[in-house]
Amino acid sequence: QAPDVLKIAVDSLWQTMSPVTGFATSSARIYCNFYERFTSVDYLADPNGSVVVNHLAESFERNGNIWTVKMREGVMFHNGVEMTAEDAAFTLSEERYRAVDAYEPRGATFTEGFVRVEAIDKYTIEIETASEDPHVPAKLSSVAGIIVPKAYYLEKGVDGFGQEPIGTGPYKVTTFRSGEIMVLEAFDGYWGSETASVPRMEWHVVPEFAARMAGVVSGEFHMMAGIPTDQEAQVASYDGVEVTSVPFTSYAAVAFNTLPDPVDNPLVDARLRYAMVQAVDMDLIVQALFGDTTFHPAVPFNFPEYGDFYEPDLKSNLPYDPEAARALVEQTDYNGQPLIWHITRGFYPNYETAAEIMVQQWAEVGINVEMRVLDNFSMVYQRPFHLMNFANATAFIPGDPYQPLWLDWNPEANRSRADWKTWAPSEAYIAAGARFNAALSFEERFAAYKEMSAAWQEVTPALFMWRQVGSFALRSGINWTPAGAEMRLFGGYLSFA
Amino acid sequence: MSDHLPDDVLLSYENLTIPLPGKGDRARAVEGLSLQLHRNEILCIVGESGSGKSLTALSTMGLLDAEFDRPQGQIMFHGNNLLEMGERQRTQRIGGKLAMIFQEPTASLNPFYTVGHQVSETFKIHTDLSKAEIRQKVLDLFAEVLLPDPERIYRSYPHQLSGGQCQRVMIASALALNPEVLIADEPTTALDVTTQAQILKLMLRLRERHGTGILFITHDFGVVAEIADRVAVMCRGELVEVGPTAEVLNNPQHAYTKRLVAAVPRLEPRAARSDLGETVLRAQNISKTYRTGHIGKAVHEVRAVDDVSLTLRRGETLGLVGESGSGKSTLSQCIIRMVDADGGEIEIDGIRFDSLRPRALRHARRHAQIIFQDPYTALDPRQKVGDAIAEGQLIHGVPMAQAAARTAELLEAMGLDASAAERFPHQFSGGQRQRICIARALALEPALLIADESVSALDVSVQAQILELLVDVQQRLQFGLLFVTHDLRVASQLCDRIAVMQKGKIVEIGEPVQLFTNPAQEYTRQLLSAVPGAGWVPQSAA
Amino acid sequence: MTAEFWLVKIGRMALTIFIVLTFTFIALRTSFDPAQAMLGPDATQREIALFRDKWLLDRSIFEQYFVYIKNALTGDFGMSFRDGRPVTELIAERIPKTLALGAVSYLIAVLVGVPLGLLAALYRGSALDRLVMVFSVVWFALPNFFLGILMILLFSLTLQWLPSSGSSTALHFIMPAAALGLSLAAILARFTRSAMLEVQSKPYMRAAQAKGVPRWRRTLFHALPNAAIPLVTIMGLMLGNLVAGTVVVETVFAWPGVGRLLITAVSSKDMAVVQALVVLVAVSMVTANILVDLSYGLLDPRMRSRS
Amino acid sequence: MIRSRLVLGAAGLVLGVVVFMMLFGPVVWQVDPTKQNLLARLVGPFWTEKGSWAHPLGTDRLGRDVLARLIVATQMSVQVALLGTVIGAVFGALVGVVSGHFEGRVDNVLMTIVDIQLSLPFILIALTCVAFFGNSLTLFIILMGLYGWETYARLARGLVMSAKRQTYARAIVSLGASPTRLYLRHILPNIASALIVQLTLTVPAIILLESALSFLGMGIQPPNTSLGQILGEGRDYLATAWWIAVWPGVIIFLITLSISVLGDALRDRLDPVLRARA
Ligand SMILES: Nc1ncnc2c1ncn2[C@@H]1O[C@H](COP(=O)(O)OP(=O)(O)OP(=O)(O)O)[C@@H](O)[C@H]1O
Ligand SMILES: Nc1ncnc2c1ncn2[C@@H]1O[C@H](COP(=O)(O)OP(=O)(O)OP(=O)(O)O)[C@@H](O)[C@H]1O
Ligand SMILES: [Mg+2]
Ligand SMILES: [Mg+2]
Ligand code: NI
Repeated sequence: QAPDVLKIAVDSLWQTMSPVTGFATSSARIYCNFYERFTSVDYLADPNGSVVVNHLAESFERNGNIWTVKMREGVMFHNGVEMTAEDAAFTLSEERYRAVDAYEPRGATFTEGFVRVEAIDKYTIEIETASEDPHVPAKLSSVAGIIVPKAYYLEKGVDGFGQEPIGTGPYKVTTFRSGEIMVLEAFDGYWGSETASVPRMEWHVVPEFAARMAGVVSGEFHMMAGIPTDQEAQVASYDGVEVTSVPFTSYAAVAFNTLPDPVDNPLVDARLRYAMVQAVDMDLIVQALFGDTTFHPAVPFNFPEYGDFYEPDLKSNLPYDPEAARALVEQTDYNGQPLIWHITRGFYPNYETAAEIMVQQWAEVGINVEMRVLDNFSMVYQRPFHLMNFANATAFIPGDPYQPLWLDWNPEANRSRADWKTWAPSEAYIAAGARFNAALSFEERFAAYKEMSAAWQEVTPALFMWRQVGSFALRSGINWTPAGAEMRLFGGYLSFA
Repeated sequence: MSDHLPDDVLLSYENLTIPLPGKGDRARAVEGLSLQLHRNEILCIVGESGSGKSLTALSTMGLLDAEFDRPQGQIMFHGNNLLEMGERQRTQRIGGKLAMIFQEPTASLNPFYTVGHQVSETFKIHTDLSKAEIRQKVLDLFAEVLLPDPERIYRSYPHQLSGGQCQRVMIASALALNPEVLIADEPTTALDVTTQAQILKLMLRLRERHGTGILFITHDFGVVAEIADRVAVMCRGELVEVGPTAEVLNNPQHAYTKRLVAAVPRLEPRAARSDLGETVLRAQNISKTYRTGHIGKAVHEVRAVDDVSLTLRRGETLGLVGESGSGKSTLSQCIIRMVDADGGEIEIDGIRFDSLRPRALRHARRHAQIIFQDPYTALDPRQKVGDAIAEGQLIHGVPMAQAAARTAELLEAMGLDASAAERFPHQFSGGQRQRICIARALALEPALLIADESVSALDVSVQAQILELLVDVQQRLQFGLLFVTHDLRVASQLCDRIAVMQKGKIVEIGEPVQLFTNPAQEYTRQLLSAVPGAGWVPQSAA
Repeated sequence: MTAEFWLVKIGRMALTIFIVLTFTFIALRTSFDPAQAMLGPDATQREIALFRDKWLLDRSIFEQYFVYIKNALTGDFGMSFRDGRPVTELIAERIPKTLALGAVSYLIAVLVGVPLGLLAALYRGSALDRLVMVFSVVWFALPNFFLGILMILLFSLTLQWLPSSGSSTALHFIMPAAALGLSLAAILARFTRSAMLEVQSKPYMRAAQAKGVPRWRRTLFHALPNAAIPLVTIMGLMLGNLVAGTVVVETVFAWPGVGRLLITAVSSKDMAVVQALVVLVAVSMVTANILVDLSYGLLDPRMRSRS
Repeated sequence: MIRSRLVLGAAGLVLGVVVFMMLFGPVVWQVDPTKQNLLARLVGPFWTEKGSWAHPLGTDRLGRDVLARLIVATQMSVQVALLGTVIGAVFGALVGVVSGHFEGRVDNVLMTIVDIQLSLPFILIALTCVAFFGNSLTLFIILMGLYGWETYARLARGLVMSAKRQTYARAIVSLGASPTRLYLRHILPNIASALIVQLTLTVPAIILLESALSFLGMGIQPPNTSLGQILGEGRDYLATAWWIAVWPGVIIFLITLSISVLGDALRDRLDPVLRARA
């Protein structure tokens, strides 16, 4: 039987729900309950998340560089105002994402190539891109495609909007205090068929794992997020509690600083980076830390969520081989100086633990790495450093390697531009990237992808560690279909026995 | 007075033995004490420090600390053995018939309540009187103990009263329920002579009016001579002698009593010596004002020393007497610049002390030394005695070996054996420590020695030894001695001249004989008449 | 007490708060740039530039300081970087929760600690005394977060008697207040005991006994008022421990108070919030100190009549 | 307080074992505390089912030997606590002595600073500094050194003020001793015992503080380790692998307990002396 109030214990809630600026693990998982996008990923159809369906957009039509998008009619925002093309156009507008004083400037990367967005009638908008872009509908399933009510958004400003968000989703936000709680109530004006099965949801921030666990076991909470992998079995062992782990669309990784900054950076020598990759037994580490819930991608960018791009049998060029690693180290000028690894404390589950193991394994081949666990990214990004933690998300264009391979590494990306940049894209990579972006057919795109990946691996500016996973516990009797990193608690995703 | 009827006995100790807890100086504080207190009698208990006087009193009141084992023997009061009573029983059966007052009057009153409240409490606990009745009773009591303005005193807190007033409040409190027995443990030791005299008068009045039996503990033979009917002498936990006052004082039987009585200083003014050397101290127009209080207004000024001039010659002893707070200590501290005077000139051994810079002053200090009152606190507890004596010499550049030799010499001169140098202060008795202090001062061969109440804290017998020693070394070393005391008997014996201080001024200065027989000032006369037991002149016990 | 006394007190208070303001400002502004910390790892250059512009981080340090002090004087501690809400609002929202927890814990500390200390002093050397001292030293020696977690595992997970997190009902108070209050009670019990023993050795206690004042009355009406001054001092100082304990306990039990706010603000470099909280704590501590001073006047007749 | 010989003996024994563990632990138990064995993770102590004498107290989540890690963690925690205590005590006492010696204006200024420190709970300063200046071991130790300095300052000031008015101190001055001599040779030795009693309060307080900061994630950071850090890290495993958190918890508990007990005894011992002198 469905409860009157569904209570969920989470380890944290991001401080702002501004759709793009507030995009983070702890906000993305809750967005789906009150925000909606042009298109959405249908996890019921494919749990890996490669199926994109129209959502607030009813149809897409492309004519060369111009997409005409027909919006759904009769959709209401939580404040009772109808959603129109005006709102949709504003969502993707220059003003909001790309202007010098944009509201949410991060949206610019997600709408790269958009040159004009315009409402042409009450329910239709036109999007013009710089070059032909077949991927626009898929891109609009990202946070950049969350449709915001223009008038309200302009009235509140980004910060205000982030605190009192309004969307078109099945629930509306009635209370939000970031360190404490978010209360959602079913929205009567919701248009969809996937109606809310519980009238009210409460998301409680409970930072201590023991307290979350006790809460779920005792029935105070119906669900919890954030179970350390080692504890899954324990949590599952309690009566009336079930544990689900869900692969996310993001990979934890370590970036090598390939640039001569600091000037004596030994990692500018690619052989040393190869050695570092070959020195760690990532499969074993991932097995030890996560069991079977996730895996280590042996070949960069060869990820299972990419449908046709994914080649399950591909072998790594740099497999685990300490002997080879040692030999490579011998070839370089590396003299054992400590390599500094900046790590953000507690940001990626199990990262510090894995790091401790890796430091050991590197030490065994004569590479001296010193880990520095730091409080936040400001400190992590402060030079000098030789290694740095990061995670590469893969879902911007569902089923396509665009994000991890190009969006995050291209010459305009933070990774090549910011103060804390760690690499300079090679000629080969840039050339392949251009082909990749221009490609309209799968074959062209696949070929360009392979070239680009090879160019990247030539440099090896990072080592992918594992696909990130999340573990959730539920009271028995609750049937829930996870949707990647999103916790969709409505419609076909949630039912009660 | 052996003619009391048996039923006249109020309180009777029979074979009282008080075991000491843990590792005391000895196994039993009091051993086999048998003693009776009669109605209408003042019985003084005297004896050396630590002889068990206070413990006897406390066990009578059931106030021994929890760590003590139950004393053996009996303390009989109205047919009850007090030793066998619990606190509750005692309240019920004895109530206020047994009362006690203590040595430190101010500390014996709770600072938190008005004294009126505290005295009322006794009535509240033991009687059913109404509030108004209690109040009236308390006021009457205050009047009876001769407290001025009882209404005001009633409302006052202990800190607002003088020591003598506090002691009177304590007595009033003790008298509340008309006790048959009053135990007073050194009730006047903390008070100055004039106040002491008033309290003693009060005691006598009490006995007269109520027929109270008073057990009066003291070590002052003057007090004994003044008020006691009988005297009991204790030594190391045992009662060595008991008898009528006149008998015990004038014809002591027990060896210890004899020693004690012999040591009591006499009011024996002597003439000044004539063989004095050159002037060592010339102090002129010394003044010192203390300012206390908060920043800004409300400054409280005390003119502790007011335009005083003094001279002192080698081999001479100048006594400085006066009641408590008259500025004796402040003056002596000013002279050696332990306190900086506001004005005046000081010359010691030809050196102008008043204008010396710190470094020069340190250097000049060897010319003037001081011995403090309390030998227990005057030595660094963590420094070996030998080092303490040698320290001054080392400071003034005497080589180590020479200093050690002189230390040994001084120890011997003070009647201590050479091994004393290796021990710590707490391993010595009070008298021995004072000798060490004297040795430390003398090690620098000062021209001027100041003794600030240097024997007041000591037992009379020890006191006598120390005084003798001082006279002896002065003879040999010919230093000028400024002897500060409030004990006129001691001063009369020791000094060539005596200066009387009152409220920061020297009101009279002269040879003892002249001063005592024919005081020029009214104040001096008052001071003299307040000396307890002045009428009693102990015979030489030799 | 005199007017000057208060003038000096208030002057010191103002100085303290000014120095705290300045210290936090310097510590926070000179350490480094909060933009990246606030915006997360994926923030773009432009986003960072906009952020810095918005929060005046590009201005000279003196200008920032001036603005900061000027605003602080009018009670405006600025906006939280994290969620763009006024800091005062954020804090006001959470203070009741913390005050409630703090008050309950403090009450537990006093109601448990003082009587235990009294009993221990009264029956010095007895089995009870030992028991109390064992309790106090044991409870003191356990880190209170560890205690909190053990309590959750026992009372929420295993026995399922008490809720493990949140603050909505009276039941929710039990564990956090116990974890916090009892560790303070342990300290207080020790101090009460030694203050009482100290007082009990005073001559006036013996005099009271000689008067026939019964034991309980001596303890409550003679000893306790005099022991109150050191106790009140300790209780004042214990507020510092209370603050420290609150930070930890609020985290363990997901208590939505200022302690948690502080932790989140500190770890996300939310300068305005940290600054305001530090100042808030300083002000309350200084106020508490003044209250303690005031209570001396009430407790000690010697102080009262000094003016 | 808890005066019985047995308890004191036990406290002494515990501290003896801790000191032994710190000094000779790595010699006696020659297992590398950083050596990981991912195939032997979360193995229980020797008496449990999977346990063995190879890891008498079990292994942690990386398969490292818990005993070996406890040894290095204890070394770290105790070193931090001792260093922190000494720094705080020396600095604080110095301030106190200066304040007590000069009195007047100097005293006023220094005591104002002490007052300010008193109105800022230490954890606030620690959190702010660690979070904003980053977390290095040196900074951490300096911070711990700042802990409690104001207590020492106040204590030392009071002691100096009363000690220098003591007759013995005045007697030394009247001999012509310089202030340096007075303080170093006489006053310091005499007030030291009271300061030492205070030390026995500070050491456990810092150990507890360190563990609280580690719990909040702002204490000692890996690869360094401390009791608090292991405890904080192991708390999630309490229900499954209790030995990770319980051992350091027990050690923290025993150390603080023993030092407190010894401190109490010390105070009882010293108090009569202090009282007699007052
Ligand atoms: N609480 C105690 N514990 C151990 N020994 C004690 C205690 N009180 C007193 N004593 C010892 O008992 C003996 C008698 O002490 P008491 O106080 O009765 O002496 P007294 O005659 O009153 O001396 P004084 O004239 O100095 O007051 C002394 O040796 C003293 O050291
Ligand atoms: N440091 C001080 N500050 C303020 N007032 C003081 C100070 N020392 C002494 N006085 C005051 O100065 C006056 C003289 O004190 P002093 O100690 O010289 O008297 P005394 O004659 O030695 O008394 P006693 O016989 O009690 O030792 C007293 O009123 C005393 O209260
Ligand atoms: Mg006595
Ligand atoms: Mg004097
Ligand atoms: Ni007779």
